[in-house]
Amino acid sequence: MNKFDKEQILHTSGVNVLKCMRCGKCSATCPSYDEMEYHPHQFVYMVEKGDIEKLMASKSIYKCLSCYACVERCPRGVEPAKVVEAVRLQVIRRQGANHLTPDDIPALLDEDLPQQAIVTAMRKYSK
Amino acid sequence: MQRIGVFVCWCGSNIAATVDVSAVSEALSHEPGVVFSTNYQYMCSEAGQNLIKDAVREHKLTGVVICSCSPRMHEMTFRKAVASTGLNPYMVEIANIREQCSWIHKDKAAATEKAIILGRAAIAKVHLNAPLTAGQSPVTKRALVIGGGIAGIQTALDIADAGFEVDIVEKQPTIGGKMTQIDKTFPTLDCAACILTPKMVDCAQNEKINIFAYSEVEEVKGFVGNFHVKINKKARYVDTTKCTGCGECTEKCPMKKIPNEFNLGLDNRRAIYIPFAQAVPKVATIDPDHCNMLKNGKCGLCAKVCSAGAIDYKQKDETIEREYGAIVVATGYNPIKLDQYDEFAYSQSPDVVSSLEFERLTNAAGPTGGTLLRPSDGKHPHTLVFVQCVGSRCSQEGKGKSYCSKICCMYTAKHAMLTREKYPDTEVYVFYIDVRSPGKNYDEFYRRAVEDYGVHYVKGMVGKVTPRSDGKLMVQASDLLAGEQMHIEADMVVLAAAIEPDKSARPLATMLTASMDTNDFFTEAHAKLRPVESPTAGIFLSGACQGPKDIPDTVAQAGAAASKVIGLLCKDQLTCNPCVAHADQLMCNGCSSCEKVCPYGAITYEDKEFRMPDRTTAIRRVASVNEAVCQGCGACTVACPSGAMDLKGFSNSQIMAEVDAICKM
Amino acid sequence: MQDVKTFRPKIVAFCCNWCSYAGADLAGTNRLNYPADVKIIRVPCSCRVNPMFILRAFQRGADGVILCGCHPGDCHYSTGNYYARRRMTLLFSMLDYLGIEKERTRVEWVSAAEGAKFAATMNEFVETVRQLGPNKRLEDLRCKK
Amino acid sequence: MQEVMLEKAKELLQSGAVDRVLGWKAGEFAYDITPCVFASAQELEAGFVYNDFCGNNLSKYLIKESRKGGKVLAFLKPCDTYSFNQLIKEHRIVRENVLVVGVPCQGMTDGETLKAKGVKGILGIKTEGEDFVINTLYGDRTMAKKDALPERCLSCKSKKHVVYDELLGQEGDKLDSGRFDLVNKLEAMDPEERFAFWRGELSRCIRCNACRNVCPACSCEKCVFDNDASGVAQKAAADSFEENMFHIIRAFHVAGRCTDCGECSRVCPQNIPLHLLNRKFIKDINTLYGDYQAGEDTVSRAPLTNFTEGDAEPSIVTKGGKKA
Repeated sequence: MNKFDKEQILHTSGVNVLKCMRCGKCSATCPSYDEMEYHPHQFVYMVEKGDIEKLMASKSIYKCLSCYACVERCPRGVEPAKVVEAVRLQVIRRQGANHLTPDDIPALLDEDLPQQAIVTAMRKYSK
Repeated sequence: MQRIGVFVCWCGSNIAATVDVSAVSEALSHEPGVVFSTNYQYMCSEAGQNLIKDAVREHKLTGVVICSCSPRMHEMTFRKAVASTGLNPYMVEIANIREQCSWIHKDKAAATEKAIILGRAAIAKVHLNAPLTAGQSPVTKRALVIGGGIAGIQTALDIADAGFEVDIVEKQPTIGGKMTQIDKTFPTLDCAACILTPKMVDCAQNEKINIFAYSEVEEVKGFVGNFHVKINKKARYVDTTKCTGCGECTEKCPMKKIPNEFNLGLDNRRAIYIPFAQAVPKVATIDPDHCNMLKNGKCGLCAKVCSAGAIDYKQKDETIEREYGAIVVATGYNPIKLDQYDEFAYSQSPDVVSSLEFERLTNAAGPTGGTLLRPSDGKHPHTLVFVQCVGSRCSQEGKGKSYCSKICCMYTAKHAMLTREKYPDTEVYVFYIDVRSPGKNYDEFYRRAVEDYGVHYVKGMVGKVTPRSDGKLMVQASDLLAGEQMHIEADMVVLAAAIEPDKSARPLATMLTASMDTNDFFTEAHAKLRPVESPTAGIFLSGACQGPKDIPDTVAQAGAAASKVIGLLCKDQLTCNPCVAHADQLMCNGCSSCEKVCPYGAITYEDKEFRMPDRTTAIRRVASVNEAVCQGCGACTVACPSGAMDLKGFSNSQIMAEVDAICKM
Repeated sequence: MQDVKTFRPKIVAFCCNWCSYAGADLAGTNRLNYPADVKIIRVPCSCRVNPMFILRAFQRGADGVILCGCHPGDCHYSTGNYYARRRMTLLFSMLDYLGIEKERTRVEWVSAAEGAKFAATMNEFVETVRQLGPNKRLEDLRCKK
Repeated sequence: MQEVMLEKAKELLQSGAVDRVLGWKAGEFAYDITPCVFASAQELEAGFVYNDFCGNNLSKYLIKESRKGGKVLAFLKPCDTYSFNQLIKEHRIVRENVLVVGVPCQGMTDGETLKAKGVKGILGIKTEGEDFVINTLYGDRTMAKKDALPERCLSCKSKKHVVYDELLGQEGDKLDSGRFDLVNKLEAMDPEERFAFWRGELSRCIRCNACRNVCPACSCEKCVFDNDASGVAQKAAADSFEENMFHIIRAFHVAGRCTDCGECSRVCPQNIPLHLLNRKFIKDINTLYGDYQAGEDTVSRAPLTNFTEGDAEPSIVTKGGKKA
């Protein structure tokens, strides 16, 4: 069990996985169900167990359409899609080497770069 | 100045081992007002009590302080002893030198010092005690039951059986409630009508029971033993004394297309109707919203065909005023509206029905005569999907209910079982989150559905129901144990809707000043020890108005509520707690702060004329406390900025005298 | 300045009749110790306690005042302790605002079954007040010898 | 504005719509304005004023006036309307007997404040834009309003009338003028500093009862401090404890009912910032139990006669917590 990853995911998603009462309505409603190795309810359960590595290694995280049907239908307000998103983000963060650090940004700026892109970049990489 | 006697108890060695009792009685004998002070081995013994009684008489004591065990133990004992001498029992104060002194401390000097201080505090309080007399209020020996479902019926029958008059107020044209709409009952599968209708008839025939059907409670005043209630008896436009219930009018009425509430709109009724064949009272009612005669004065067919001449288009609502000693709330429940759950296509397909609608569809007296047919095309369904927990255990704001509705697991098992029994060619699926079957023979019942009847119980929820153009319902669901998503082509989907308290409960609670929880269920006086009483004296709770309940629980609670009512009505006089709040009207501002914090509605306001210092008179709004209702918590005394409100037996000055005595060392 | 070791604070404890007073009795029945500095005043409900009583105690020389009642939701009178909770929160906040040591006041919810909690609470509260020393900021010199 | 109000009052008296007029009357000096009930056009002509010295909150006077029979016209400033509503909520004013005419207010100064700034021989005052022009024996003096207004007006909560039958002039808006800034400042001090601050202020109290007598919330038929049976009666503060107690109890009794009109501080002859005690309660109530403005309406439940199951525990104060 990876405690750090679990806490990180709970933190970034803001989801309280303990609210889940295992009804499976999220997976019952999921349009990508057949595409996924792990299904929305499994994401919630596996994060609760701290079984993060398997989720991070699975293609399932890219199969989620972020349609939020699971969030809309969950009777307990657990928001599984946010958990999936948080796992996705965790994977991106692990790839640190491929990414810029905030310090790299000034050197890359040029005059034609839209302001909004600069702000977005700062937000994204200074997380 | 009071003449106070101090009695220090040794309690064998319980007190005497750690407290120097003679030092205590010696020290306290020097306190102002103390004319007698002694100590004795067991004050609560007969000899000890006689010692107190003799001293009261001999020394003409006006106040008694007993340094002994906790007042929770022997306060009543000593009060009774003192009362037997003619001294007011509320002139007794206890200093708790056992549980809160000798048993706590090991050091004798410290414990003795503390015992003396506690004794002084009690003496200081007694100085300000005043004789209190417990008020008496008479009891009107009649009960009101609000709601005529199985809860109300059972309560009324039990109360009437004990010989007291009972009125039932029911807002529908007939008593019977939800149970009349149910087909069979779990876990024994006897037919609901067969066990309910005899009770309805009993009610009608019992001379102690008076049924006000098609009526609603409009106003409640008064307090325990003395409620004054206004009941609005709605106009039926039919003289109930003449109507024979023959039903001729309901055959002839030309307004045929009115959704029939009794069958939940699955078929139609006329503008003049009798809800069902076994209705009590069995009289016709005209629906004023749809009757042509009442709306525009054209028709009058029913009056023409009525051989009894019972039709009266000029009838008006009638207000009945009655006195009651006790009120039982039995307002029951309703299934929630399902329009928030569009994922189940409830509003898109007539073949997606609620469980109560399913009851009607399988009931011999229902729209299909008891044959299970799809509402859309009247065909026999082959695949049925039952979904549990629709709206129950749902914490989404404004959508469902956070609680478990308790009855759905069992009735769903019943529906599934009965469907398989009657139509063995069907496939029946039940989607559950948990199956909750704690109850006598309940789990066995559910297991029978699985094991004997082959109902497919699937752990998981249905996510989506999509009506297809060929009339099939595509059900997409989770099978969590197998870890797969299921797709079922169903003919019918049955939703086990959460249940909620009837909408009439909230305004009624306000009228009764009875408290409710956030879900609008009535709260009981104590969750475990007083489950059928409301915290408001004289108000009792029966059935699902207090929380989701099945029929056996409802009937049990109805009987319990009745026994509490009988216990109250048996008394000729109610003795009130004399330690109640009292408003000094000269100082009262009439600001209503106290009224707002009173949990019992014991405070009312009146306009009173007062002489002002400048010899003029002025009319002021002032508070008065109903001593029969006040329970003496004292919330009002602190809410009152002017100090006009005080609590007898625990007055501001008494408590401050105790504070002073404790702090003075 | 009195020595912390010999200083014996005066503590007034207001206890509601139905829960906390019974809890205090239970502490006694179980022979659980707490300092004799604590003196209990029985009130019907925590909502009976007027802020004036608390100020009065300090005026007359109390070094700490504690109010005990049923746990929220368990009030014998259903809602009393909810009002007491708001009143005391605001009063204590005001005392703190006036620079009076906030540790001298406290509210604890003690049920009839929590004898051990009652004793532990009193031990801890007495110790806290003892560390603070005598009440100087809210005293009435006329009431002291 | 004074002329418009005078005309309105005369017209309503004339038509018989009202029997009396509650307004302000000039005193011996231009700045010592007092509340006054006028019964005729003559009396109005002779004494009625409305100028930048008319700070008195008139609502409290309506407790008595509205019960006298007949109808009384009351001119109320935005501030006063909050007190009016609160008194209606507490059933103290007979609403049918009052015709409320809302009048605008751009902040009211007073003689004390001006004299403290060195203005002498005051004869009159008028507003010119953001300034007061003060007519004195020694000629006109112009002073910026922000320098001449008391704290209660500088941190005005609202220029909107929450109740009126008729409105003269333009309706204003609710303001966010940082009225809790001083409370925040005090809260940020350490307890010793706070204790020293309040001792410095409250030890000046002479128990003249002016704060109590002017306060619209302090309108008890009989005050606990005057009631020998209450156990806290006192005529004069003999000890530092009694100085503290009077103000703590007074603030507690008006907690949740105080509309923050600031009259207590205006009338205090010792210039004790009493409204900072009331504002502390208002601020605590807002943070702990949700925003609540006493007098904003006539039906809502006051915070101290209300609760939620999840209210903060008192330990939030005594053991630290978010306000540590």
